[in-house]
Amino acid sequence: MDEKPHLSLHVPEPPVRPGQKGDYTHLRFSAPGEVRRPPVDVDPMDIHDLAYKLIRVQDDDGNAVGPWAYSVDPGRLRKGLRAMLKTRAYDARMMKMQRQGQTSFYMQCTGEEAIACGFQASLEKGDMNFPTYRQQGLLIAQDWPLVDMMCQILSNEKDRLKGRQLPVMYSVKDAGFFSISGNLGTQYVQAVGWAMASAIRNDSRIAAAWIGDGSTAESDFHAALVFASVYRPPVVLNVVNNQWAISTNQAMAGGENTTFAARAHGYGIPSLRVDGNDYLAVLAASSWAVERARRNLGPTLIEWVTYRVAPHSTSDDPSKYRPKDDQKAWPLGDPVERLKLHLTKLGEWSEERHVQAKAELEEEVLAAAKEARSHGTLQEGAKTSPAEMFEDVYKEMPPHLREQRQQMGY
Amino acid sequence: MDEKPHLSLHVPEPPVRPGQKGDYTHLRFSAPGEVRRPPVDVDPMDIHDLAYKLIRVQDDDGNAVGPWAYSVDPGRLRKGLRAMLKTRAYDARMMKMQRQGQTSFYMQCTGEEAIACGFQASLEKGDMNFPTYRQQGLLIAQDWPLVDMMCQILSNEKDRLKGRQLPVMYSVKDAGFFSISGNLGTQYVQAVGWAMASAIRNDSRIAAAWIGDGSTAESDFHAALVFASVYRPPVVLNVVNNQWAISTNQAMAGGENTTFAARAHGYGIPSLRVDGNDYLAVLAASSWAVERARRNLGPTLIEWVTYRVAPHSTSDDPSKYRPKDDQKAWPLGDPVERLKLHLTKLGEWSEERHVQAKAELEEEVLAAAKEARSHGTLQEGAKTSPAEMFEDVYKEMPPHLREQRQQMGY
Amino acid sequence: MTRRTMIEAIRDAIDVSMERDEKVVVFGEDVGFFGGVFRCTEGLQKKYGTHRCFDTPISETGIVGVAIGMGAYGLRPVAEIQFADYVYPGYDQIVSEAARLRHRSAGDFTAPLVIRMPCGGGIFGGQTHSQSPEALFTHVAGLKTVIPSNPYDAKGLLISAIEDDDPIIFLEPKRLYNGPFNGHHDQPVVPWSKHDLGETPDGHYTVPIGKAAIRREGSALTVLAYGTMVHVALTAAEETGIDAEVIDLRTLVPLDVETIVASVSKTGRCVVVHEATRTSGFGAELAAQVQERCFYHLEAPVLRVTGWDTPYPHAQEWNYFPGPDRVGRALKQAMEG
Amino acid sequence: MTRRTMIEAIRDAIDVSMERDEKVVVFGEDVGFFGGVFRCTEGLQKKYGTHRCFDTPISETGIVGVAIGMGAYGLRPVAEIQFADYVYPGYDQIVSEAARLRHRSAGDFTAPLVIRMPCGGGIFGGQTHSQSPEALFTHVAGLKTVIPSNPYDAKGLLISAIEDDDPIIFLEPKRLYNGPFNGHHDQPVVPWSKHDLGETPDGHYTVPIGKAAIRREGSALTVLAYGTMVHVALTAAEETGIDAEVIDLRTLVPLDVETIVASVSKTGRCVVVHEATRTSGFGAELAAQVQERCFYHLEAPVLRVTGWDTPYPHAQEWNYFPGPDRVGRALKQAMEG
Ligand SMILES: Cc1ncc(C[n+]2csc(CCOP(=O)(O)OP(=O)(O)O)c2C)c(N)n1
Ligand SMILES: Cc1ncc(C[n+]2csc(CCOP(=O)(O)OP(=O)(O)O)c2C)c(N)n1
Ligand SMILES: [Mg+2]
Ligand SMILES: [Mg+2]
Repeated sequence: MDEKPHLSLHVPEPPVRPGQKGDYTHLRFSAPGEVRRPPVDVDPMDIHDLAYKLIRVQDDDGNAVGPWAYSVDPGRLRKGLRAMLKTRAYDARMMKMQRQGQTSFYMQCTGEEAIACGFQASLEKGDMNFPTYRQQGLLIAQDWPLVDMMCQILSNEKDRLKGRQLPVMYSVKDAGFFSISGNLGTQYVQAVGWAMASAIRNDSRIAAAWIGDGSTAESDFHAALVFASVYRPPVVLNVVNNQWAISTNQAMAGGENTTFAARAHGYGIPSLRVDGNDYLAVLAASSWAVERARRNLGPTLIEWVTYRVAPHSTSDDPSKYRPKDDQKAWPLGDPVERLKLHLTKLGEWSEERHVQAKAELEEEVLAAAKEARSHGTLQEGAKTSPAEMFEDVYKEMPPHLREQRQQMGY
Repeated sequence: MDEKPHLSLHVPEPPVRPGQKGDYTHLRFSAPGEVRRPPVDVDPMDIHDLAYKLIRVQDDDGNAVGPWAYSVDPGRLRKGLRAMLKTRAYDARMMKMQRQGQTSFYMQCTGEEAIACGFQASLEKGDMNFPTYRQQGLLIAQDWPLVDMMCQILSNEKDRLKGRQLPVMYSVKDAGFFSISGNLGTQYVQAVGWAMASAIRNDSRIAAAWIGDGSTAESDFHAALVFASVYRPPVVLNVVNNQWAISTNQAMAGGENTTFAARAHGYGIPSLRVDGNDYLAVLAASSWAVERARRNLGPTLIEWVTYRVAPHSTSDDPSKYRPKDDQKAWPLGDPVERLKLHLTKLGEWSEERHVQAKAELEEEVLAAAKEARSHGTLQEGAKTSPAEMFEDVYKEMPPHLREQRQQMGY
Repeated sequence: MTRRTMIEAIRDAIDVSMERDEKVVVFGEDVGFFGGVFRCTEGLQKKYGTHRCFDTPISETGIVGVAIGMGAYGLRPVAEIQFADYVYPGYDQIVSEAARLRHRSAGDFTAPLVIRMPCGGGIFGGQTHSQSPEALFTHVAGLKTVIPSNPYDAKGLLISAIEDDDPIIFLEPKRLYNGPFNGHHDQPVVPWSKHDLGETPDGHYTVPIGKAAIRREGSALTVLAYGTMVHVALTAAEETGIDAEVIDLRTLVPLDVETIVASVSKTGRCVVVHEATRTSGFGAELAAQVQERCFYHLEAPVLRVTGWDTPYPHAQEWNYFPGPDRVGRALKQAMEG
Repeated sequence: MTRRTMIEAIRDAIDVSMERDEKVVVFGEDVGFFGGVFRCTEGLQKKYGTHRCFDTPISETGIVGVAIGMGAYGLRPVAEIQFADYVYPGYDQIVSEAARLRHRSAGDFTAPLVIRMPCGGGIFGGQTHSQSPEALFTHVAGLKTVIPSNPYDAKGLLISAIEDDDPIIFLEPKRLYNGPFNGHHDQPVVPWSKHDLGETPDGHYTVPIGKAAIRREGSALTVLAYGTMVHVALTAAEETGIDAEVIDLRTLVPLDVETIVASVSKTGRCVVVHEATRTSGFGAELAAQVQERCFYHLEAPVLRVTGWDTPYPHAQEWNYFPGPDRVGRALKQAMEG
């Protein structure tokens, strides 16, 4: 009898842990400008290589280079930079309010601002995002009133969700921002369904689905790709790979031997892998995918490679599972700093304007926070009546809910 | 404003429908012997092309050709041929018994016999299959007593599953045959878990997961691939692409723009696409994948390309959704005829031996059916006591089930 | 008026709805070209095209998930789950998403879906073609759960369901598709064409969601039943000669408490019947409510006749199914209690 | 004996079990290196290695699915679902597979799993970190459902569950992790270190599955509760001064009917309390059984105090939670009834 080798289980680990030095040298990235730009009606089979490369536009000196660089009005870029700065100021303010006990919970998107802000810039009114909790940039980039967002965070009387939802789980139909679910992944396939509906109705509106690297492991991710593959609806399937899912890194979601962009291949869906910290690359890749959708060419999957700078949420402490200096090792830099460099290089921005813009935006955020707070916070001041809990469970309140509301004293 | 094009929904259709002539010319197949045979420890990235080809060993003249042809003892091949013939005779007999009302339901695997029969030949005792309802060949190829299988079909007093399960949902731990579930796909990920357990225990046993083309759309398929990708357990992930899933063809499962073998790429799992009607190719590919698993090299996905000759089940009528002569258009022939040709070419088989073997096997099946029937059928004769229904819900029967059993009068 | 089987009534309800509202779309496994394994959607793809009636991949997760997206867009999706036993991969989408979308978005988005699924046993389908999972939906706030017992109701309720703005679980007792099966599996079933409730109006009409129907008036005892069990209960009442009032609930949530309370207050006795497993079945809710609301009228405990707390067995199906004998015994017991 | 929080008790139960049986393996999202978002598995990967305690991808389908495969192989998997609210993607594997594997294979294969999950509200978690889905499991034949209310039971029950050969849903009321929360959210919680039931033996011991515990003897009325609600019920009894007998069910299936019937037969009154939504909650089963079995002893209807039939709201959490005032009112009502 032949000696059989003993099997063993492979359990992926991040390259480094607390106490060690941050290290992302295992990630393979392309040089800025290196990756080709195929036509939008390319045969998906012909761009499999792109899933293993990284579309980057901006080089280290702040120049836009290569085939994905295209001329953007500097005004649009400044708008993008302001959106990112405002998102960051917003996050900082909400963190503070959470620590002061004015809300129960908050989630930042620090380091990932370019993705949502840049993507939103390529959409049109009537399109629909199905975001995760880390895409506040989609709202901020379209200048959605901060006070409105904050009132949701504070669960106060002006909270459009009437205190029902966990903070950050916005829902703003008018802004093409679908109600966020606390359940990971579920909305990916809903976005596909929404896009199918648009196609069924011979409409021209498109959908954008959003998911994190960790959540691609959920079942709905597969369901979404299967349905997108079969019916070819107008949807952009975004995967935000920020390297982490709470305490586990992307290897635990199956990113060790492959990329998340490559997931699309087995479904015959074209995919791009893009530097998510490069605002110029985000703009370019987004419009490529949006154009495909709009022209009825079907779905595109985009893996946005980025880094979650912040803790997962206000309940998280990353020092337990990754080095304190982890961020320093991140090779793709900071999206704000990078776009600032590019604009400065173009002569369209400067350190002074930057400092001033930041101050203005922080001021704006602070003013909004003050106004929002005047409508109450989770713990103090005005809030929605508890009786509201019984509304909207159904369109019409059925007898048993009326009875229960009465029992509650309303 | 630019005119936006109207979107529309793409709904895949089989190339032909009832009333038209069968047509499979859209499928691209490789020539026998054409596809290379990589070493088992190949980098998965280096064999992506294999997922779009088709490993075939036997040519139209019955010769074994190309790198996947390897010398097999003709005795083993004859055993394989007999297993396939026996499976076919078994299916025919069970169909007859179903039509006679001796059982409620049956499912044939006509045309797909080579896959289960050939695969089983590469496993060892202790390994575990997680089959679907169309892998009776796994049992028959290891000479599992037909009477035992038939008693399950008849739900009689010797039914090892005590009349609890729908016919064909066998469970035979001793034969490395996991309890079949009526729910599609669920067992794919269980197989991965079983293989993980073997690795955790530093065992040498491996698992084989089975799923149909249609069922790859289910969530568990994705879960299985994610976990297989992450932990690299010793599992062979079989996808039996028999072109149909009840009334829908494989395009409806996402097979229109890609192959099921390609699904593995996005997970970094190596995959093969194999002519499932070519017993020699089945043997060769199975042992390649089994060797990988056994040597702790991790999972392999194999798409077996075949054709469902029979109706989906005894409840189905394929003339409603595919041409009557659909099978004739199937380009990969019949597995039994093909292996017969090869063995005859080798001088190891002949028309006479074939006729004799068929007759013998039909005799054997008939005798087994007679014996099985003597233990009762669904409608007549002995069967398990209804009280058995309350056993095995839990290991020990809890009080409420004892009470209910009493209420039933036992 | 046309005599229709339950299958024909369901098909007609969808047809009428598709005709009236082009936002109604219909899909599921084998639902398009083939017309569904129970033929409930036969001919609809031909009539309305592949944009409005189509096959889906075998993914209940996906079927419900895309239905929610379509509903949020503004369509009225009618999705079929091939057997209720296969709904579980779609359960998360139903419970976490469809049921709560309106509430969590404060009405910003809604999920006006109908999820149709054949349920119940009696066809030797074994444990994966026989289940009655209604209680797994009735526990979930935001869902409505409907289950007709005859062609007339099936058509009227399904039209109501499609027009309703809330997500609806629409259970179709498959053993009733062709006739009012009364539990005597050894006797031939009268076809719907010979049954009054097989008489269904052509065109559009509705049966309101949330209203029960009294199928048999009586003064001695109230039987609460739904789906197949309505016919079993009627038979048990006839066979025992007990003057039972048989209520067909038709909708489980929202429940027609008024009709139930009026009846039990009158009869003072109540038996609840369902095919699903007993523990935490919907019968528990019914028994709990009846004793809460009618305690001082009750002369005997509310009894439950249900499927046993085991998987639905294949060969012992008729020992599992709560047939007229078991129901009859409970009626007698309730009269004695 | 050591004073332990519920988290520590749970961790210790797993530790003891891993130490005694190398077939025990532990996994879930963030469970390995990090030790779980509630820290219940902290230190176990370090102690037992990555083969026995590891992180998983974020796929509840996969977590339960691989656990079943491991169980069938012969291991004793202890899987964590990060919040009970996220179990639904794994629901199909639990209901269709784990629950029925032994039965459908006639004992050939079994699924001896424990699926642990934090449940219940009270931490401002909103609708997706607050749910109590126990009734969705109690309806499923083949599952056992356990829910401890204190560290002593948590450890003893969890060890029993790991050693049990059937699949077990192990619900952990997260609001009790650090102390016996009594529903007065505006008062500080006594930590477990100051509570008798925080006292847990070191090493191995078991609390039997299927046995309730009487937490407070009384003769006027029986309160049936479990998890967090046990402490709320005790407080309501103190505060109303009603001589209530408070039963902590600990296991919902199989239910300790004997203890319940003995108590209600003695008191003649019963209030059932849970945090889950009311309709088809486990309280319905309890009320149904109590009136079935104790009808002639009952002097008032069995009342239910439960969460409302709405999603668990974030800001109105304390209006949703059935606190001591609402329970107290029900106790009084039951006494008057
Ligand atoms: C179904 C479900 N399972 C688990 C969780 C708990 N959870 C919340 S966020 C998170 C990590 C998600 O990581 P990723 O998808 O990478 O997104 P990121 O937080 O990095 O943006 C987990 C496990 C959940 N919300 N829903
Ligand atoms: C979860 C689930 N959904 C639906 C079904 C109904 N069903 C049984 S077999 C089948 C088709 C499966 O097709 P495929 O996977 O290609 O396998 P094949 O029958 O071709 O071998 C369907 C839809 C089921 N059994 N389980
Ligand atoms: Mg992430
Ligand atoms: Mg198939």
